[in-house]
Amino acid sequence: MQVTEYKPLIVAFCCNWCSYAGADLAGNNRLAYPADVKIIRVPCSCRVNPTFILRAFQRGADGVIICGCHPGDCHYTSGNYYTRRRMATLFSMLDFLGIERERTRVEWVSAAEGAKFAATMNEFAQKVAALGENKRLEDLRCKK
Amino acid sequence: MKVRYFPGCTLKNRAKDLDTYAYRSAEALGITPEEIENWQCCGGVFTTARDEVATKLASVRALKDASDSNLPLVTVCSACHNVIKQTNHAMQTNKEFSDKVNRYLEADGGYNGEAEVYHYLEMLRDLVGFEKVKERVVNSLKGKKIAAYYGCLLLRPHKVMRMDDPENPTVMEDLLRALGADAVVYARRNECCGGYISVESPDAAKKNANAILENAKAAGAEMIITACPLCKYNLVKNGADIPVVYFTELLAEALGVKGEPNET
Amino acid sequence: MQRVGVFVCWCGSNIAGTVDVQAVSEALKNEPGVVFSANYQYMCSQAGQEMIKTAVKEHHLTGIVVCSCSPRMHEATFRKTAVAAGLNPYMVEIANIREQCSWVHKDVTAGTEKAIILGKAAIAKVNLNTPLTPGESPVTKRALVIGGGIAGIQTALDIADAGFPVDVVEKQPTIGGKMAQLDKTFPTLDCAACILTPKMVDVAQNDKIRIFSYSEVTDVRGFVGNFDVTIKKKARFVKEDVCTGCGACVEKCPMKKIPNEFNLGMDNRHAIYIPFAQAVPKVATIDPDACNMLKNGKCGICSKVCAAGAIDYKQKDEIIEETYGAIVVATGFNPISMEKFDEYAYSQSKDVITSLEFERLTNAAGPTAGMLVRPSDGKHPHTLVFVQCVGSRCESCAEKGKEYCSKICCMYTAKHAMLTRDKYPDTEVYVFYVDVRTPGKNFDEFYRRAVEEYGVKYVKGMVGKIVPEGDKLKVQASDLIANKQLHLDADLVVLAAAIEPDHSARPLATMLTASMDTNDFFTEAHPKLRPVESPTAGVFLSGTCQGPKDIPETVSQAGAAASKVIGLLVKDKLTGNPCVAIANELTCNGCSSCERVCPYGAISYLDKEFRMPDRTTKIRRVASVNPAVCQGCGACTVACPSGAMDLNGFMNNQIMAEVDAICK
Amino acid sequence: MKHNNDLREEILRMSGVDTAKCMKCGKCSATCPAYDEMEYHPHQFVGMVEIGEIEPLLSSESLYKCLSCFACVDRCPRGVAPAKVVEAVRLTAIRRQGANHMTANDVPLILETDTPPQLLVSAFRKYTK
Repeated sequence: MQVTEYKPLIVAFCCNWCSYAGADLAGNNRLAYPADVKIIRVPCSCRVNPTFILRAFQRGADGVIICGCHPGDCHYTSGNYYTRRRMATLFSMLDFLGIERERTRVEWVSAAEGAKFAATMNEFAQKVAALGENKRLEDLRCKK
Repeated sequence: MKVRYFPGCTLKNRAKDLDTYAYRSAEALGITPEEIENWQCCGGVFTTARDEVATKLASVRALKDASDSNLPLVTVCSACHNVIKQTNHAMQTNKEFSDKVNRYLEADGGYNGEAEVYHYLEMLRDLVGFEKVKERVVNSLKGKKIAAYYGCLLLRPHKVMRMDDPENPTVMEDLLRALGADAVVYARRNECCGGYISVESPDAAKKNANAILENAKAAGAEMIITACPLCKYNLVKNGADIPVVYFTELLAEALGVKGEPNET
Repeated sequence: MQRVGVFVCWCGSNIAGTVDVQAVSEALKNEPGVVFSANYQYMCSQAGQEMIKTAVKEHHLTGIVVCSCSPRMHEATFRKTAVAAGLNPYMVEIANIREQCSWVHKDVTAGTEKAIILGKAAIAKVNLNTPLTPGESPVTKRALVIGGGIAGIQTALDIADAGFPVDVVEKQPTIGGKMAQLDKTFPTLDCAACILTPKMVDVAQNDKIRIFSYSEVTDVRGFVGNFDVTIKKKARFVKEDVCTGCGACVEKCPMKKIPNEFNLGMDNRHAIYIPFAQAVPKVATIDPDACNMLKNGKCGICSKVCAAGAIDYKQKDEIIEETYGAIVVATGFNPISMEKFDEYAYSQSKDVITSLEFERLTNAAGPTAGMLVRPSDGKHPHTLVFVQCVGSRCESCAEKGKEYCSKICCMYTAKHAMLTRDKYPDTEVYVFYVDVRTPGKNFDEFYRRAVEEYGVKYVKGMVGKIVPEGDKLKVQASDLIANKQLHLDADLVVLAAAIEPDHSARPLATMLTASMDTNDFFTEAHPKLRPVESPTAGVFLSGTCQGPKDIPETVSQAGAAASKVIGLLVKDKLTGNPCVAIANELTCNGCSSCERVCPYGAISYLDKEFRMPDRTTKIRRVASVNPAVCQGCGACTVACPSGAMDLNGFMNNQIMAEVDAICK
Repeated sequence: MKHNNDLREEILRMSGVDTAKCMKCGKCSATCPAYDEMEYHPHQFVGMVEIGEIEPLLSSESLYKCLSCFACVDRCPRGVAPAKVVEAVRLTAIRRQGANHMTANDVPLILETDTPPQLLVSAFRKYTK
């Protein structure tokens, strides 16, 4: 019997100024992380609407991570503070709905932290993979 | 307050002074040291090889005892302190090692580095406070020029020991000042005296010990204090012409609890 | 739905090495809206861009997806291509299949699969793109330079030379910075003061330049073209415009045992002081922590002796608010503290000094009038030991020191060693080094002269321990070439301390929303192609705040930053970013949620008349975004409870389409 | 020159040291209090293990001269920990030979009335299996 390795699907929202640049730096330095991670560029982490995350989980994402500038370093001065508060609320609601805490995360990655970006993605992907497939919010109505 | 106390092999014979005066001073400062029952020798040195297990078990037993009794573990001898702190750090950070140890010990609940380890000097600084020590002094050492000798084991490796600045330590100087003495600062106070190599190359140990003594004397020291029986042995054996005493003896004297001397 | 063209770049082997580009362009051919798909070796090249233009014309494309390197690299390039092909520049989307795919994945199957998905997401997004037109905003034709060292001075002079007004903010009582403290400069050995002080005078005399000395930037708001900056001018208790700098007050001040910062504490100054003879502005400053009059009202001598009547004990901090079109950061560096390196006995002996202290000790205007003597006993030193790399090139987890090379130490140490041997031929001079790094014009020749002509003894190895004993410093070191441990009795030891960014840089970066690296050096917009610009538009970098540099490099960068500022200030209008928030007036209920989260105050409310379905009219309060002020963060889009707020370029349906494309 | 990669890997594993981090500044040897006793010095232990030239170290008396005082560990700018390399080589020698550098028979020769037990315990732990 052939066993195919389970590959999680991970969506990463990265702010344009810090984390997206951090991801680029990880690339410049050839720091590997799993191809399961797909990045969506947003101007600021505070642009991430909770509905984007719900939609991702509904369509079978196994983990969602939001990366922004470090507190105090937001390009828009305060966007990441909104993110922090909004996501704390959202994640606890998701937890209540059965989306484990380990499947969601907010991480601060600066433009200079390529190594941190790769390490974060490796660790997050590993944790999500350990949880297995997300069935809880997978809603067939969202699929074509 | 109570603490668990690990004396170590040498404190029960050649270094009784270190032990006795540690007890008496602690009690005078409101600390009750409870000696761990059936403690075993720490082994004298921490083997840094990550795959060495057997040589570190005695330390884990002492740590487990302290952790079970929910009390800080206090040691006085520099070597015991070094071995026990390094072992505790390995239990906290090296999973492979702690798994092996726990399988071997089969202790209830296992042990993963929960105990807090204090050197007696750290206990004075962090649990008692030098201000309080100062208040309790009855025989001030005013006018005495005393040099603290740290040696190697007390401070290094700094990442694990976290006791003081490894290049510019102050804990013993602060104690000396609390006791009223003039602390003599000299550069070789954190250089190795030659340690156990005095078995293998006595001449090398002599050279190191002399350099330390000369440096302390040049800085004006009239007396040297230490926390390590081996340091004291090396310094005295290699011709110290100023007194070398354990810091606990000086502490007991200042606190007025020195009492009768030991017979050795 | 657009008519989309997909262009997959190989980037030589950078992408094609790990991603099957042919498979990607094939797979994307059948995506919704795609009418053309191709791949090419270098999409950003002239030929690649021509290929895009031709395809737009031939296939009547309305949207372009380029699967290539990061949009941070070439988005602007491909937008220009789109314009050249007659499209709106915002009809271009980039799928980042290099930095975020081929470079981080090793497996071709996984890499190709991911590249296809990223391409699909970009196609899904571009299908929903709409043409955008940027707004315009005015430019305030005035620049701010923060820091008055050689970097700030040069930048200010160059900007002023082009005819624009410049303000220089310096936190010390005088401009001049570190260079003013130096004795000679390598590799030409010209005197630092001789080349710096005329520039300081130029700054003072230039009618386009205002100097705010003894001042700090406390707040920055706004954005490129219009930064609203608050500057705190600290009370110096001397009226700057009245003081003549005669120094009578300094002579008579009874408080004369205050460690002199300018000489790094190696001598004393008075409570009222002028840092050095050529200070600019040359006015006195009262140190409020040392002055008896200010502390307890007893004294007042300086006021009595001041013929000009410049002393004002009641002076208060002054707050200045000014608008600037551009800001240049030139906050400079400091040597790191030697506190954690006491194996070198810096805290134990006065005769162990840092290189900057050595500069003062050999400077004719320094505490010893240029006589090289031991700080402890004033005796002439015979054996000198220089230790390089103290705190530089330390591993990050070593808990002391810095990971980077401080760059300037090798050369200034060679200079110190050479000058010592030149002036005092009776000395023996040792330099302990890990590597001698001399990449620069005439640098290696300079170092070799120190060895060959001046007899400086360079030893490959480090010093391990310094023991002060008697009046000697016992130096224990290794000579790796001879494979020996050396024991030297030195009279003076000089530590080449690593340099670090000034501590004021971090809070400033936060105010400017300019990013920093892990060492607190400011980050460039691009390390190679935009080295003097910060990623934040309108903020430029000059000197060591960006990384270790020597004087010639600093001056070149200062000029480069100035030219960037001039390029900005000559424009009357700036093209803005069209990716701003838009309010849907039909669904907005006027609740003010968006207004509360907007960091720029870009949202206001209008009372607008609406025709209702029943043909009546109704006045409703609706949000309105000022596109010139909005910076496009998108905070409002999430805060809006009715979904009326959206963000151009990153619309809700666009991001949702990307999510859908990725999660299939 | 014989390069022993397996042995090199084993020593790196035992010591937990990454010898490639060494920038060859020599601060370990500059700070070593047992330098004069050693045939191979701390920086050479690091350098020779890095290139797999371990046999000469295994048979050198230098193994028994290191004081484990950790001065080289704390002062190394690169976090290399030469003392841990020396210890790993020493243990390899002792484990491999099955021969101890010191035996109980040696004790009476060195024992004096004031010898602290700590000295004997440490020496035995360092020098025997």
